[in-house]
Amino acid sequence: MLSVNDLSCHRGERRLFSGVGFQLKAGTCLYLEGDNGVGKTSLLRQVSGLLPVSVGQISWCGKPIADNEFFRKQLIYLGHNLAMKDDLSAMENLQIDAAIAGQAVDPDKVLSALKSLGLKGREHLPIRVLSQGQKRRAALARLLTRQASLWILDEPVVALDVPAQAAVGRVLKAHLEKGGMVLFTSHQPLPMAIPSASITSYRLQG
Amino acid sequence: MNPFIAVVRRDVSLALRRKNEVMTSVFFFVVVAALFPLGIGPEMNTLRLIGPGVLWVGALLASMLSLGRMFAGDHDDGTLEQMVLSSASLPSLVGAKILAHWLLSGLPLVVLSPVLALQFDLNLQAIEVLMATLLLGTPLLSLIGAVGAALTLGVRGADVLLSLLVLPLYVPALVFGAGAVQAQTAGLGASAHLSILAAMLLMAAVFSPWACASALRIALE
Amino acid sequence: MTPHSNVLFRFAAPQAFYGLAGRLWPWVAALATVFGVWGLWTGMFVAPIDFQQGQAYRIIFVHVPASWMSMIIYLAMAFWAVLGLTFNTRLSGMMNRALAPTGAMFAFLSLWTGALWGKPMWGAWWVWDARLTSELILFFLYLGFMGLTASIDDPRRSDKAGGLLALVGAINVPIIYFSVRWWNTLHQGASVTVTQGSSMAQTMLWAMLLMALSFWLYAIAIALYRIRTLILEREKHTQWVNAELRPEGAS
Amino acid sequence: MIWNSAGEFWAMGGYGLYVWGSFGVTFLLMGGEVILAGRRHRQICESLQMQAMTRDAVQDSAQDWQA
Repeated sequence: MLSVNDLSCHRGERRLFSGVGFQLKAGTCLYLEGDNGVGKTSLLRQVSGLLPVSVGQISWCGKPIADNEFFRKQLIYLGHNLAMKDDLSAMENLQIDAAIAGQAVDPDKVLSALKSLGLKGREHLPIRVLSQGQKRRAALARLLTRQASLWILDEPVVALDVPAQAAVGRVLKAHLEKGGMVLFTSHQPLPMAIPSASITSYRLQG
Repeated sequence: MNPFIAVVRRDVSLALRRKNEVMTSVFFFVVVAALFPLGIGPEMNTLRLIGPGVLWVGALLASMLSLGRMFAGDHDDGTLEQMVLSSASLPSLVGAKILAHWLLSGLPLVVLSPVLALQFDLNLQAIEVLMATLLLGTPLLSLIGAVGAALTLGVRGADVLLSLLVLPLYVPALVFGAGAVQAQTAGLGASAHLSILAAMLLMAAVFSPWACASALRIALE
Repeated sequence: MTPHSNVLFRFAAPQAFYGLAGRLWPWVAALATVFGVWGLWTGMFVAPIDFQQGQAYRIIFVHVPASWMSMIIYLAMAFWAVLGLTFNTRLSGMMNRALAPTGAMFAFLSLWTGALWGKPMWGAWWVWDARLTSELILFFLYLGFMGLTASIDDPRRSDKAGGLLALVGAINVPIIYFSVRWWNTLHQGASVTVTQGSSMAQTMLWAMLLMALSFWLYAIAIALYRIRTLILEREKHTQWVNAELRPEGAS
Repeated sequence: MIWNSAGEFWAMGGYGLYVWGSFGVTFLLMGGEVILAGRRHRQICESLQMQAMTRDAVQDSAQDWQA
């Protein structure tokens, strides 16, 4: 379980937000809303452990997330940068991605992950030749190739067409049904597939 | 796959797909070594004297050429974030990147050095010592340079700054590297120099990945 | 927590330190002037001529203290860097930024006066002596620190990166010095060893120590002064800075 | 006093250029550093005061407008 308590964030001399607190239980999803520049990305980076926290606490299963290897094992963070190498194929990228995360992955699993996001037949093309939406689909495929219970997704469906958004919705739904947790931001309408009972939204204000 | 090996393999295969990056440092090394005799004159005694120093300075600058790109690619496309968030330790992943950098821009120089040493009329023993010092010294250069590359990541004017930060720290490697060959030709034996180089390499191998990891975490803030 | 460390932590807060530095620096600067005048008087008017070097030896009254200060300031920066990286105190980074220009200046002065001393003594403006070479590298380390901290906009990031660099440099300085000495002894023929008047007259020693004390106090005073500017700049959005500046301004 | 005349003092036994070159540059740089630090401090103070005043003015005008 993830809990965030009285969190605030400063960038340079500017205060982005303060007093932010929420909890995320198994099988639930938190939809982070807020205007541009209010600090959604910074909040996600703080919760994932990329940005240091000076005021407030973030804990995973009761332990602070700083220097917490157990937490990092359970986390997938997907930000604006897709962490995909242009010169490598989607297949290679996903295998290396799992290896960097410290996990082993079966090639068949990668292929089926790419297939379920509609990239069948493009597994071995260099990422360079794919479209923006296809690149993002390939990057999202790591949700299926890696084992983690907490997904932190910054604008996951941006640049995706309607069928791909639906596919992402199905992926999120399956994850929640298995007891996973999702924390995400989006300016697009929510993927339909997620049952509304498991979604809470949190509005971030400056 | 072990994360360390995966990162080394990825960096090497990426570089081999774009061969120009590897070729740049090799070409630089060869050209610098060829330019010195043209600037100084063909007097063999002089060339024999300056040979080790020239080859070492050439190797040092050649391995520095590619330092700026060491972390920049991973920083730009977000892979660095994934490395920081990995459950594998960041210093070991950084160590893998440093090893890959050495394999791509240090090892080729070691292999090439005997050919270039012939241009300076170094004898066989001197060439052996030169290769040994470069074998110990170029990984040291990659380890030290990586700290500078990590500190200047995403900073304005990173290239100039990088050379300002890194070159002073290269001094000991240069002194003992070139000094070993000169000591060998002077008949003093190079074993003391080589052991000091090895000691510095060990020390850098322990501290540098750790310092790089801290610098990279700072760079991502 | 002991009361002693409480006091330390209280002054580690920028606001408290701003006041403390403001009260301290004029006194330190005054002391620096007093010792400077005293040292100059002793060095220029009391100390006798040196038998070997003639009047030119008087350069050591600025050369040696400047070299000492350039090294001491780097050590101080490494100390603040360790403190800053372990306890995450904001003041340490500012302290290092306040110290670095003065350290760089002293390193430059050490090189400049060393050259002016070397010309009449050894007949060359520059010799590749171990001490001079290490001083040159130290000067580059200062420039690197200043370059790095100046080119990172976010103050906290800049402080951390600078601290790490200062630490890496401090680990390397002894290795560099040792390597340059080794290199220097291997090439004996090419250089002249420096002897700093082993049998120095008592008054000469006094003059040098007084000048060193004066430079030390000067460095402290200018660092205290500069850190106040840095604190104002960093904390400009806080209440206390506004209150601090208000009495002179409007309303 | 070890000097017989002012001229002898300035000549420094023939090493005048070197000695005064060292002392001169040392005190020039130290003085320059002090002046630069002082100017920087004044600049910061002035710009911060200016910002505070414009902020006050904006607040005042906002109040006027509301009234």
